[in-house]
Amino acid sequence: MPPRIGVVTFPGSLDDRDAARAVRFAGAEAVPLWHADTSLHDVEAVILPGGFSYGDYLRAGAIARFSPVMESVIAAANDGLPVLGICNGFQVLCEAHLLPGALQGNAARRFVCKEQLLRIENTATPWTSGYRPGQEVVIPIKNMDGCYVADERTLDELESSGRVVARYLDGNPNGSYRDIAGVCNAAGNVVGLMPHPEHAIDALTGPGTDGLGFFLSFTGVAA
Amino acid sequence: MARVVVDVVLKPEILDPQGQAIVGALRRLDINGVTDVRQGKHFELEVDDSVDEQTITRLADTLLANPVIENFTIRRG
Amino acid sequence: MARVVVDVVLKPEILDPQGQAIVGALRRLDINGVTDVRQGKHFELEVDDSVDEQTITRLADTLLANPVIENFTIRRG
Amino acid sequence: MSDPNLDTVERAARTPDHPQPFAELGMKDDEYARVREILGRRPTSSELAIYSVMWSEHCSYKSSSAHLKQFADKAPKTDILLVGMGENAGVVDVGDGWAVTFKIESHNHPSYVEPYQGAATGVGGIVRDILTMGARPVAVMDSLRFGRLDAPDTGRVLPGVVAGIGGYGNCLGLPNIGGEVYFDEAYAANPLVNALCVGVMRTDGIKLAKADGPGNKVVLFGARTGGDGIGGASVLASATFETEGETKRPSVQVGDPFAEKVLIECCLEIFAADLVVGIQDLGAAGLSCATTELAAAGTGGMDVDLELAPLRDPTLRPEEILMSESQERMMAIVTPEHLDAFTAVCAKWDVTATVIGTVTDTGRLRMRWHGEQIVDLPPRTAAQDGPVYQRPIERPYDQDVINQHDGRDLPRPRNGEELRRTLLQVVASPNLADKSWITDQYDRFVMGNTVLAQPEDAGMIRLDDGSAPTGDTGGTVRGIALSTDGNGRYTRLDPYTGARLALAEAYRNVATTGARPLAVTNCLNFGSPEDPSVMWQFTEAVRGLADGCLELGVPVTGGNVSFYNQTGSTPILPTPVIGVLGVIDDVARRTKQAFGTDGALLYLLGDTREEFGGSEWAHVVHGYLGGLPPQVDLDRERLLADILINASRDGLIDSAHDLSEGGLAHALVEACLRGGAGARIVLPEGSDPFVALFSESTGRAVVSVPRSEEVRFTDMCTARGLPRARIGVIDLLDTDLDVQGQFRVPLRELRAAWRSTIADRFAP
Ligand SMILES: Nc1ncnc2c1ncn2[C@@H]1O[C@H](COP(=O)(O)OP(=O)(O)O)[C@@H](O)[C@H]1O
Ligand SMILES: [Mg+2]
Repeated sequence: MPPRIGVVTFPGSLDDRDAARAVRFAGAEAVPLWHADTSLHDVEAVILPGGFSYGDYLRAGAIARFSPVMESVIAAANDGLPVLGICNGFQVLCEAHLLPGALQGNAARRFVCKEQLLRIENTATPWTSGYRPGQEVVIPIKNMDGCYVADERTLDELESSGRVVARYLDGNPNGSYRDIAGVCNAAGNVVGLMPHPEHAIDALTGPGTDGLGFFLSFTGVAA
Repeated sequence: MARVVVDVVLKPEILDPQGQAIVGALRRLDINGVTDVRQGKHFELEVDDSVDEQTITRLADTLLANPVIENFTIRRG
Repeated sequence: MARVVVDVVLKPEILDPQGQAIVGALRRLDINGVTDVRQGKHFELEVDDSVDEQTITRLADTLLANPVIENFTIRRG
Repeated sequence: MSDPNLDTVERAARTPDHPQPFAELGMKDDEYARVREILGRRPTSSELAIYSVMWSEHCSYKSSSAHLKQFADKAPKTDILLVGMGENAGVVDVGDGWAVTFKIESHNHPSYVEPYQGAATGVGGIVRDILTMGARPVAVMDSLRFGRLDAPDTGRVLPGVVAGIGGYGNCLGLPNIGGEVYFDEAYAANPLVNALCVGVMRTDGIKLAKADGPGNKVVLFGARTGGDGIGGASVLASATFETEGETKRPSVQVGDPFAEKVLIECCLEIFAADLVVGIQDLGAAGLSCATTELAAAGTGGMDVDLELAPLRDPTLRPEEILMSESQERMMAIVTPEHLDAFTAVCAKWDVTATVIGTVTDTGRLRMRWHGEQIVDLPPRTAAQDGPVYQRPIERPYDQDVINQHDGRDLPRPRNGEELRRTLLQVVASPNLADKSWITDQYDRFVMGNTVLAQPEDAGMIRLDDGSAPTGDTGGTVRGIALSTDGNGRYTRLDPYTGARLALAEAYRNVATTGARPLAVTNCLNFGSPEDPSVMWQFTEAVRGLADGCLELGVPVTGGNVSFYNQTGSTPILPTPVIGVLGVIDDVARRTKQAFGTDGALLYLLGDTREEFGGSEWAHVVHGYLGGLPPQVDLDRERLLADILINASRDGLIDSAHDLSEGGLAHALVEACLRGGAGARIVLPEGSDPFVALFSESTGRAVVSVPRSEEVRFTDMCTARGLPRARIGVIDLLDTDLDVQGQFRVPLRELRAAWRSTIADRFAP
């Protein structure tokens, strides 16, 4: 029985099919979860994919956060269910206050799409345990509102408690404070990440396979 | 030193997808009685007293608002 | 029916690249005397008279503004 | 509840002499007279609205249709066309049960008035055309022309256009896989924004725009109707800004990409359940176009209660509703049995759907407004039997002068150092410089099927509907490749050849990636058809394209014409933009542009002649345009394509890059920089170094061949009779481009020159 990972589709989600493909690449079963459906169909983890849920109108993730499915995700996350928010999913997790801080418009005020070098700094989460501490990976980034911001106190606490999961190397693509590309909650089960590991699982369609580790980390543990 | 506020709103006939999305979300928050929402931009400027109305208007008209689709109002305060 | 205006601004400690870009553009337009610009959001709501302060505050606090980085003000007008 | 201001059919019959504003709506006297003749009375104001938009240049192609016929008359024999020209977009059979539909369309004037929204709604419009065929849109491309890079207005138009294309396309989740950006004074007040969309479906999934079956329901769904762009497209397409002034500009249409994304998913679910008889998107001429075209193509009649159309602005009059160009709307014909299922899917996606009418066999399109008859016309007269003009045609008086002054005496670099400086100048030319400041604003990864994207020679998409396990195992999978090309300078010098050159380059770009070119779409951007010399350019270009497609055996599947791109009496450079679609059996075999294999041998394929007419060198170094464009030899292009395709399939080459603007020199620079690899070049014996490096002769490509395959590769070229010259070797460790005996230039220096031009212009 391969592990079952839910992939949520909000109206305006775009990378949900790609996230599901990555889940299958990692040997798990991808379970589609619909925004209007409160049931999580007893999956063992949930991925909130990239995209522009509700057009990212008002603020990225601000409206998706109130979807019925999010009530269940929030409850389950607080009970320790592994949750990975990618790009728009990260924004939703911040809006839902499952993760600290917020994502603002890119400093350059332009959409940015590029292959980005990252360093994985926390390998204790269910989504990063497959990486070596400090491992450097290349993963596509593509966002309009990818600038991670939080007050100094929060940032210091994130750093001191090792909750910065990934950091941008050689060039900060969106102005994120302290080059932060991803963070996790205090328990470590909820991870938010701006870059798109689901687009780095196959050298044919991406920069390489560096992104597969996020999905293998989970299946490796659960399998 | 004075604080000048410029509010920029879409012209009434122009579609406002953002406002519409918010109205939609209100249902889910079950907040009733809000019949319409229009989203615009809000600018707070710090200006020397030397700066006159005209300059502010020119600034609003060229930089802060897109006169093709937006109107703006200027408030001192 | 009443018109309610909600203005949302970034908390002072949060950088505002949009505002900074405008300050930069001002120099290029050589408009002088504008020392700082902060960009926020401006919402115009049409609400039934039945809707009370509390509801509007909740709406602003949960939806229109993100309290983690933003403050808001409410005006009846 | 009778409305005193309502112009009903009955009133029209009673008041034959009531004056009507047909001229203001861009209608000529004889056109108006013809409407009266068709109806046997004066039109109601609503009917006038319908005829004026349907008979506009934009919708009726009245100046161009007589010439576009050639694409059908000269169409090559082929069995790959499942749907030909005339529908919203052509459909091509690419094998394995896959059908592909693609089309390119202009949104030029709106993008000048309001760059962001103009470009955004341009993408939205072409995507709906593709969706309407029953296909899932899978990628977009954008072909752009602006005034000089350093012109102040380019600083307003370009960032807005690019943000608009990205803002809309990214939000739809469509990868942007290629396009073009050119800069020339000639486009200063007339930027060109051409957007291409490609969609994929199973061959049995094709949908058509026809209202069949009396009793079937007419459903309007998607966004509500507002006052957007009332008269916009039609009025704009029928007059230049200058002559008609502000009033002819559209009231700007604002796009809602989220609404369109939801509409796409909603439609695809409806198609999958086979719930529609026919479907049509609402684009230019909105409801007027959808109702008349659906009725004309179907059983022939339709009854509509117009007041049922959901409105964003309740004050709209019926005439305005008919002309509104509000975005993100579709119209479907649904059988009564399927209506509930249809509305259920719409409800799931939160899409408003409203039955506004019924299909009839009366042969009349009848519309009522709160019970009163406001429209009663034969739909074919509006949708199909519009006016056709044979516009006067005259060769421009200055054509010979331009061709004779071929710039032969322009000073050329005479030694290695001057060649080196010329190279740095050419790679930094806005037309050839790095476009990533633009293309990095486009998502090229979304959907996970992008095999190649800019700056490769063509974009390539793996055919995978997401469910197909092949997509997951990464096994052998079929793919499609696309390229758009056009060169206004070449076309100005010789429109017939210019169109063939654009076709040849797009064809070559597709073959360079290993894909076999199959079919063509085109967007013809010209000045005013009322100017005989513009009409000459247009007819020559159409003839050139039709002949070229016949010679290459690739049919034209559809396209778009944009006239009136001019300021005062000065037209833009005639700019046919050609899109070519190709297919590749196994995307894993694709050929990339980058030099990547150490020691691989570099071969130049094709013949190099001394051809500098319209060249990038003459343009950027001397600001000169004159002479004749490069010759085109389409048999040679075909042969070159065969070699490139076979070599990629059999693994004989590690990289390939086509030669175009900037010649061999620029192609080498791009391939070196892309791979971060140096190269040692030995120019062919006895060749003039300047000509060898910068001539823009066509039918050429540079490939890298692993030593182990050299014999097989050269044998293949010999057997097929393709001239080739060994011109050097890749050296991964070298950090220079070394043209032996001439000059050496560090990649670092080339990259700096190539990268900075556009990025610095728009910094910060
Ligand atoms: N507006 C654009 N959008 C997307 N890709 C673009 C755009 N402009 C240029 N490109 C890409 O940049 C590369 C170089 O463009 P171009 O010089 O026209 O190539 P070629 O001359 O080989 O056709 C191509 O891959 C092209 O698709
Ligand atoms: Mg080109």
